[in-house]
Amino acid sequence: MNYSGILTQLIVGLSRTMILFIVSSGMSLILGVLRIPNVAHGSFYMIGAFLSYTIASFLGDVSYSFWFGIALAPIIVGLLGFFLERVFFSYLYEREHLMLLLLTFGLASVLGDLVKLIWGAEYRSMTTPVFLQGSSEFFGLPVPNYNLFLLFIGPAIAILLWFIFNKTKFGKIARAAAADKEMVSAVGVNVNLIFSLTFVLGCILAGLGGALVAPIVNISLGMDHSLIMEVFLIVIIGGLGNIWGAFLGSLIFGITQSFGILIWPQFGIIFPYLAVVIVLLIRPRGLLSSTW
Amino acid sequence: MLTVKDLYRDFKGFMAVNGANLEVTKGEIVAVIGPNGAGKTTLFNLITGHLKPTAGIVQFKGEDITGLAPYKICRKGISRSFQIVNIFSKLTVFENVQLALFSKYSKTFRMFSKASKYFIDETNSILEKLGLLEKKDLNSELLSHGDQKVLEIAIALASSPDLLILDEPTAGMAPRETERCIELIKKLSKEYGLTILFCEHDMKIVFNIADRIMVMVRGTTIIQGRPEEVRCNELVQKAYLGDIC
Amino acid sequence: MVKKSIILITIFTVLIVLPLIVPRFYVYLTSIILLTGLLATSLNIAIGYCGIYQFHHAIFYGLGGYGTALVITKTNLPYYIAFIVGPIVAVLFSLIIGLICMRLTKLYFGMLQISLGSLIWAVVYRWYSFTGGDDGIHGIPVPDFIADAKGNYYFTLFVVSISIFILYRIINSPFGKTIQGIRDNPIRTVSLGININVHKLIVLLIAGFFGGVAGMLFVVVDNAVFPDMMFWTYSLEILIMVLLGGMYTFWGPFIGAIIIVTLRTYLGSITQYWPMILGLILIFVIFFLPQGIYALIENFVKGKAHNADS
Amino acid sequence: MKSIKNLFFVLLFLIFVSFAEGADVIKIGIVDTYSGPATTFTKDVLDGFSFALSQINQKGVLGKKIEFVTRDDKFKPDIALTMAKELVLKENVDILMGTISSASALAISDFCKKEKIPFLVTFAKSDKITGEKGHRYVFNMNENTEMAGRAAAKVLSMKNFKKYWIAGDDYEYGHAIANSVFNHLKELNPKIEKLGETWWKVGETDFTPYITQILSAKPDFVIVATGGAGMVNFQKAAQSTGFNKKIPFYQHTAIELSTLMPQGKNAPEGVYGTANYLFYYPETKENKEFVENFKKQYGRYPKSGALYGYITAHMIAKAFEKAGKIDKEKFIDALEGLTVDSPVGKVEMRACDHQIMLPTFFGITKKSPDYEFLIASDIVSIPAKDYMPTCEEVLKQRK
Repeated sequence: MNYSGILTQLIVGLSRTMILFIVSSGMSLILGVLRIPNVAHGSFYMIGAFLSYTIASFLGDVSYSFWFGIALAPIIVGLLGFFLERVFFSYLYEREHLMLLLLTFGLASVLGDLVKLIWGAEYRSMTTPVFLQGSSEFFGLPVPNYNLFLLFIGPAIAILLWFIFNKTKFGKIARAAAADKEMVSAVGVNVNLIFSLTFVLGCILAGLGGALVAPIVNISLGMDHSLIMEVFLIVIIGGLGNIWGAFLGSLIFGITQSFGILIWPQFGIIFPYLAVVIVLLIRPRGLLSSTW
Repeated sequence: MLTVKDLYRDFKGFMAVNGANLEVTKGEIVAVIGPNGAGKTTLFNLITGHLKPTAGIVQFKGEDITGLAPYKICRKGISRSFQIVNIFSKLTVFENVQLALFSKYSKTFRMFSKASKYFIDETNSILEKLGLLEKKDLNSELLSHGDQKVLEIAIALASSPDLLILDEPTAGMAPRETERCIELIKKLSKEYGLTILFCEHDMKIVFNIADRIMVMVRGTTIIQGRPEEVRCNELVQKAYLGDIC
Repeated sequence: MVKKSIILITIFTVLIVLPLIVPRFYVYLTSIILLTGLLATSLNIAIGYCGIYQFHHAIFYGLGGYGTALVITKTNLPYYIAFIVGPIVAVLFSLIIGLICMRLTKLYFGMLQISLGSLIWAVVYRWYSFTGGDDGIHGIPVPDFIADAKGNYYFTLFVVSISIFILYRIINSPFGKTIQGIRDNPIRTVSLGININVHKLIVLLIAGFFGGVAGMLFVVVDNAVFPDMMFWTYSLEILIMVLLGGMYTFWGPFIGAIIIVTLRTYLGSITQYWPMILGLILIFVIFFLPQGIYALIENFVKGKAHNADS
Repeated sequence: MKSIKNLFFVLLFLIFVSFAEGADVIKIGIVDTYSGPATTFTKDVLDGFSFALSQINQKGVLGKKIEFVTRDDKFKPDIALTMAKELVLKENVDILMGTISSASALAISDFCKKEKIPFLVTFAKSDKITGEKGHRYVFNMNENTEMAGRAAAKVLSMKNFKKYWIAGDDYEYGHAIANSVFNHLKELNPKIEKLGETWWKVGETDFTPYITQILSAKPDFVIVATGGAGMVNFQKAAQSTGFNKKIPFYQHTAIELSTLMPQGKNAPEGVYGTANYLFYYPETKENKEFVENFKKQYGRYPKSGALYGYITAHMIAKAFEKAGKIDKEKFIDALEGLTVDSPVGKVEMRACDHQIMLPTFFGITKKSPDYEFLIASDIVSIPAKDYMPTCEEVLKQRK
């Protein structure tokens, strides 16, 4: 393959990495602040995708239906997350990680089947919004406009999150609570509220990832399982709770994946795992500092 | 028996232990006192190998043990209890002590013989010494806080150490339990000739049982001497005790 | 004590005569339950008795199965070698993964193990020419005397009984008590002069070995191996069995395996919503039965005995 | 005492009745994927099957009714095998059928060989099922990859493409289809050449990077071997990059309803495809009737799966009638060489390798004023005998 081919390959690969980043940044928040290894995160992502499909097809073929989907689906997912956090997680923070992990696995199983009950087992498919259809030429090769849009939105989310956690009061308290929960609650902050909000924010990011991925994939059952392990590994190699770590981890994961397939198609899928193992052998606690 | 020379420990620029010196001779009870955050627990961790010193030397029975792994230091004959309760909560009282004996006699890799047949008498006698014999089949997490602290001493004792290090043995105890604990420490020293190094907040206890006292402030040793020497030392009073001489 | 052995002997007798009285399907089901019980018990040695976050135990189950299956289908070596090779492959990988993960603890240990395990899974899943890829390997021949349902049932019963006996001895040995000490209080154990890393590694090898034995038995009973045997979701399912039965008890995981396998077989065939049921069971157990079912039974029996006394 | 005696007789009666009833039905066990994306196809098999059964059961088979039970294998061979065991050992089914997953089909096939139970594969397309791994007890009720490849090669060899590119799902189905098309094409037209290959992982959702790679190589024609959900995804990516307008490509089942309907009017035009069934072709009385009745009952157009299910039901009924009694070995003897009527004309179960003989339709996607989705145009019908491998070729693989 020539250089321009590799370059367009890279651009498209990077744009897909942005979806991974958005979902894993949410996971990273939840794992970093609340210490929950949330297997149900994939379910939120899947629900986000199904919701955005439903919203878009409810509104029909109008230009703004896609934006409604992108705006509404994450919010509904966030509300669902808030409900679950209050009903289940909030009672388990003092227990072992193991219990939280298993609880989220239980929730993921239930949510997966609920999606099946509501939307059925067949896959759904939606089209890209009209103004993002078609493609732009790069070195004589087409790159779809939607992928360019994703390339723009990924860093935007990263900067937004950085702003929230470094410049706002909520962010600063959340970071402090991540480091030392007792200390923060001792100075009179409602830590439970902070935890709740962080969880909701994480869910919103998962839902947003789902809504953004909906136009380019089959929206189907099982999209939660295929994603969750990747997201987990990204967060682990990036460093828990570190937004830029999630960004870096996504890049490593996405790039090793696309180029692994180019180099050795049969075993392409083992390259990202290999990258994860190598990273963890060198830096067992992730690339970037996990204590923010 | 134990000599600590110019020990330093640096936590990212914060000198938790900043030139500590300590001398413990055989058969003594030595107390380490100092205000909160003076570095007492860090000092103990440095001695027992749970932390590695930045600089300085720890000698035990004339041998340099600086920076050895904790389990190796233990095998040299130093045993310790911890500030927070540190027992094996899901094992019975009997098994807690027995476990220390497995380690002492290097039986921890025996896989196919029954654990319950090992060291019954020895375990019982240790429990009897410390007054826990009646509770030996209880799950240790069901014991009272005081009993748990005593059990911790029992575990430490089981490896028949030459030097026993106790980190705040009476912390969180009710007055009656405290009294019992003091008696116990005295008894261990007198009847079994054990060398004991401990740290403690309660000055009454310290002056009651210690043969010698070492005072630590901001990581540094101010003085080491007999109780009456320490009590009237000007530096100590200024830094810590206030006017009680 | 006497009571316990009476119960055990009764159960064992029932298991021995079982194939003579029930239809073939139940014999097959019991074989699966037995080997899954061994699998859950072997995981419990690591996670329940030593506190190691063995998140990807299914890997060793799968390796045991694939080791056995590949020796049978790709070589002309005698069967008993295949039956030994499976568990040995599991132990070897257990050693490698253990050495790599040992530097980390708790959640990080579990996550690194999952990523290493997923790597092995991915290789097995992709290597068509050697492992059969996502098809797995099926129609694996086994010697005639264990080929029919009864034969492989007795073989399974025999191997599982011996394995469980060995595991029981290990748990009640000085080594077993030591690893429980490591679980309860690693720092304290170190101060007793115990090298915890060596002990933990041995625990991983034991767990891996018996996980591999369970995988080997699966080949004997089902004449097949599949990559899904070592997918991470199955690891979590084994964890659920352990938790449901009771993590800090010896027989709990076995009971958990009985319940989950039975429910899966029956409910899985009448409803498509088995995952949801499993999820609901799990949530219920976490909130209302954290000690597991075995503890519940034990309390019930003790309570009755107590009432009878007074 | 008397009441106990009565109870005893009632029980005895109930047992008798249940046995009598047990003997009155022919029980068929279906193992298939009813969760996950594959449901799109398996639901049609099931509906086609029960649609045919409702006709058959009106008069019965040998005075008995045909009943069926279903089990979900979740597209996993291990679950499929467990379910098959349960159906045979516990439910005592007479015949097994189903599976869209080739891995499941092969796993169940091995088990059925051991247990001597007839197994009718309804949607799995591996040619190993009746080829390399074929045996007396397994029948394939739909086309296989080898057949699909030969059919496509036959039509493509008449076109003027020289430089080919091969791409597909990196698993058995993908490789099998792609190799079959290309190898037979090479046989029919030795002048063609292969520029290169691209393989992606199964479940790949975004094909844009691969499409850009292929575009930069500038082949004349691309053979794309994707299955299941990949069909729609690839076509979407082709549409958004304008791939179909630059280089024509072939996908097996590209013209099928299951691929085209979800995309609505947005599907790419000009894609070459093959399919076993199109509800609007052939325009015969039988087909129109079938479509009309099916649509009345299920509210949608039948797809290939419905045809497979329909044929399977009629094959089973007719074979039992021919056998004259409920006997598994006699059933197999009867099924070999059996012919039934279907919406696509007469179809035959080939006796030598237990492979059903179906016609294949070739066409090119095109917008249609009559429907809300694209349909096939320029349809060419290829009869079974023109593209199936010969008995000798198949049996040689078995050894």
